[in-house]
Amino acid sequence: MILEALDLHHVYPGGVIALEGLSLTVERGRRLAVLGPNGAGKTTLLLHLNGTLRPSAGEVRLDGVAQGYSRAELAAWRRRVGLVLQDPDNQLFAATVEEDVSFGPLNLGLTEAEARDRVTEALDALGIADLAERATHMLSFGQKKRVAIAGALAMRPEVLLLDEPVAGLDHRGARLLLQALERLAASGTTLVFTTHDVDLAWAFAERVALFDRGRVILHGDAAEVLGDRDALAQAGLEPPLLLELGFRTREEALGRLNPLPLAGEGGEHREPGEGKDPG
Amino acid sequence: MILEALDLHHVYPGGVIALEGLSLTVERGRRLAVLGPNGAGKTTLLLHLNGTLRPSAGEVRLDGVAQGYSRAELAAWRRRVGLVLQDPDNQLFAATVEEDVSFGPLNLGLTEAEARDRVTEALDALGIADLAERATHMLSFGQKKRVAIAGALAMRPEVLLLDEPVAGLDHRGARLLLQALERLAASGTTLVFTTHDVDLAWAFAERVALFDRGRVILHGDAAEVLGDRDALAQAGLEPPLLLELGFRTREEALGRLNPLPLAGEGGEHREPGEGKDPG
Amino acid sequence: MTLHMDRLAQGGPWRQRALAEKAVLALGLLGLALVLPPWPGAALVLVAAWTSALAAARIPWGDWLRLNAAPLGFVLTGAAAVAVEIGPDGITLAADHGRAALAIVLRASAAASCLLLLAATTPTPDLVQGLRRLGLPVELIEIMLLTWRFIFLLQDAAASIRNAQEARLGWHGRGRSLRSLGLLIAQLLPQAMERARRLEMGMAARGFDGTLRLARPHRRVSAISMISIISLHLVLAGTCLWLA
Amino acid sequence: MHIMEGFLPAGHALAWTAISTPFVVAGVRRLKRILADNPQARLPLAAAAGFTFILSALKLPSVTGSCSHPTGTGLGAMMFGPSVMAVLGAVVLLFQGLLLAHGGVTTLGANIFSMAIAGPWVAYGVWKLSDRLGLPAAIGVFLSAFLGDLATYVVTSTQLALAFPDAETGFAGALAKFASIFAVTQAPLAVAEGLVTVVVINALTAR
Repeated sequence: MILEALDLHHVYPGGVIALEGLSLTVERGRRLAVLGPNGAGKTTLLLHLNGTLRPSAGEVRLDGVAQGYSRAELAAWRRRVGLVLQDPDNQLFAATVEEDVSFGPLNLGLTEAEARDRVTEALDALGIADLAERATHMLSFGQKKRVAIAGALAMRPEVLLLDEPVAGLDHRGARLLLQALERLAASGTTLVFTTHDVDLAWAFAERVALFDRGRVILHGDAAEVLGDRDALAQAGLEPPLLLELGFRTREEALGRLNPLPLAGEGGEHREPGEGKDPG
Repeated sequence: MILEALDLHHVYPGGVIALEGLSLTVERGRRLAVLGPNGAGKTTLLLHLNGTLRPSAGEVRLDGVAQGYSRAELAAWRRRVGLVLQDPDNQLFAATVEEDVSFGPLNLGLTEAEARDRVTEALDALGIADLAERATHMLSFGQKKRVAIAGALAMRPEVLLLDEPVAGLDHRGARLLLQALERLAASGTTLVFTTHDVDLAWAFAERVALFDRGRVILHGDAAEVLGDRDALAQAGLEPPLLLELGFRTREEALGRLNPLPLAGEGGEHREPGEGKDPG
Repeated sequence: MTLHMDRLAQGGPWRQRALAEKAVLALGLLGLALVLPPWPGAALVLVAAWTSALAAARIPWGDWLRLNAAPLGFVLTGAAAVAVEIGPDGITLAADHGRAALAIVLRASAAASCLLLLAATTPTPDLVQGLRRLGLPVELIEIMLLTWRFIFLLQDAAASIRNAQEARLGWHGRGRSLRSLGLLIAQLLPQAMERARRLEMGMAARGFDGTLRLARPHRRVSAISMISIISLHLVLAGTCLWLA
Repeated sequence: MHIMEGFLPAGHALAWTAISTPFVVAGVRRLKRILADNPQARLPLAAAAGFTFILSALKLPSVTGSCSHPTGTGLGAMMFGPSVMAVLGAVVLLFQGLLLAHGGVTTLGANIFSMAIAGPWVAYGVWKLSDRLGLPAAIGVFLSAFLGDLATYVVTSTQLALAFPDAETGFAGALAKFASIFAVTQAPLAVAEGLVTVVVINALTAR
């Protein structure tokens, strides 16, 4: 376990309660989906996990150590835990991609030359090396998303927090982004992402924390949490459709497609998921 | 047919081509999805369909009549064709919901009393009568979306154009919105909406116009267009997963769910879609 | 959405040239346009600026003409005022038969084309970084760089709000237009401040402590280019004095 | 109303730059103090400058049918204060010169004086005064924005008249000429700007 939230409470000025005794464990090297409906407080949680917001009660631990909120402690914390906001326009502030991505590394105290290496590395990791000199405001939405992630990645965080990473992306854009995240995960970065999309959680997360009204109501393996109809219903969500149809993984469903003829024609291939159906 | 676009061309200043010989027919009383990847020019198309943008070549016809761009003609046009943009924050500009929704009716020259009736009617249609006196900036995202639609609806348009209506909404929010749109369609309003989500198009549209790089490359019944793998691939999209799995409608898939046991258990119910599988 | 001028600067062949070369060329010409006698000085500068823009920087003709037309409204109105005199007989042509007005038009067109040459070949953030090297306070530079980003964010929002208002007949008629514009501005200002708040969160996550640290590519100044640019200035000044 | 690049003779351009510089320097000092106390203020300040720039790119419908844009000097002075407006206004004017070919660099000093100094201070003064006189808020806001806009136009006309005095009637004649020529477009715009600013302030206070 690398990151832990313990009994977090957060009340926004004006009395809106965002977190109400939230506890959560992030295991090192895993992909964790924080799943919940809009307005459940998912973003607020992410902002606590890197110290942007300070809880009114409770604490956040990194490697078992409760984190403090002094300037130096925050700097050390954020060096290890990166954050990518949902709207990349809230994240990109510099005129060009290169400049923007270099911001984090330079804040770490690296030299310009070192920072430039980090920029190259981060852009490569996201497959957008060709965008380096482009003006930020000329990028497409999908490109902005990836540049925003590169900006966090250039600080070489151990944990990367992503708020609704594929929201607003079309099929191709989402796939490109998830592939890049997959590579990051493979190279050892711990990923925590929020989503309201059960199908995305099912397709991409190893662990799922089900979130409702400021609390985690269920936390466990993706298949386990996403198979719990009642818990999902409590959070106003429905189980992933493919899981309901009897597939245990998205790959299984997709694997069935090629040999499976389109509706109306005959077919004989059977995948394991269907093999259990005695009919 | 109520609305037609004929060979529209649009070039943004600086030479970016958005529409390149686009033709499209909107049938009265139908729900038409304009389906395409991000950046294909879908929003630009909507802005042409109510006269906000003027094509560099081509024309838009309403009830068979080519539309002009004088102030009076535009007013008549927009009275009949309403537009709802994607981001509700750019759409709501008055302090309270009531005030915002009355903006259109008052601009139609209605009296305050008449405008108030229209507001009530529109809020009722979207199931948000209770929000009337709320401050617009305190609403949740899903509420803002519905208020934005109410604002267009209060002008009693014959056609309602919606840009990515459920983008950013969670499951519940999307369902509420689609139910409201369903009611509108049932009462005779023609709906045109853009989306990059094939599953949404499959679930909600009767007709689909497949859009790619400034042109409609395929237009027809939803099932027909969404079943055309090659055309979808050309636009960088994939067919709806459920359709691929052999269901002809979403209802069919959902209908199968209840009797179907979860994976791992036995089951005996068969739905028509599967019945065609001889295995 | 982008600004026309910016698109030219971002996409043009001179984007990769060193800032110092472009600045010395354009601002040098601009200086000459102001200090040399309008005839033939400004005329020579005009030719040099247009040649640089069209032949060397390869700005498309149509774009260049449109850019140069923008300031003309003011220049012609202002010059018209200089060309006439209000006397006892009402408004009459000035005693110099408008020669002073012509000189102003010539000088202003030449000077404007020099500035356009710089603006259409150099993205504004590059110029701002140049100002930093000239010693402007770093706080001011940072505000300018951030302002640049906000311009594009807010421009999109403003355009979108306006489209939404037009769809609900907000801009039909003068009264409604004024009201719509007021509502638009009132919607835009809180949005701008909200953006600022969120951008700050995103920057804090990357270790923002109040100082903007950015790595900028340095483009080397070519000595040959610099010598030719300065020679051009000298030749122009010399020709002008010799002709005059 | 921006004086275009190259319109002012070199001497006048220099003189106006010299006159505006102390105001901008004072504004920068104040800015530095604000940022020293609160480093994060960079973003709202930049947002304010970006907002002011966008105002000047919005079309303002005018009585004469010609479309121009609001100056935002009155609104800016009311929202952000006149001393900060001197700096933000200078930034905006520079960007307008570079990005919109509106104004210029040699005329920057003159334009800063009319639009980032005179306009905001007049607007601010009128606003405070009407408050003290107990005028209704809407009237105060209208007068402030209207007179702020009008002040920039009067100052610009004065700057032009000083640069191009009439051969016979001198400065006074030239001022009459410039003021009347530009009044055709500027006076209705000032009225429009006043009205729009009232709508803005009303809508903002209603939130």
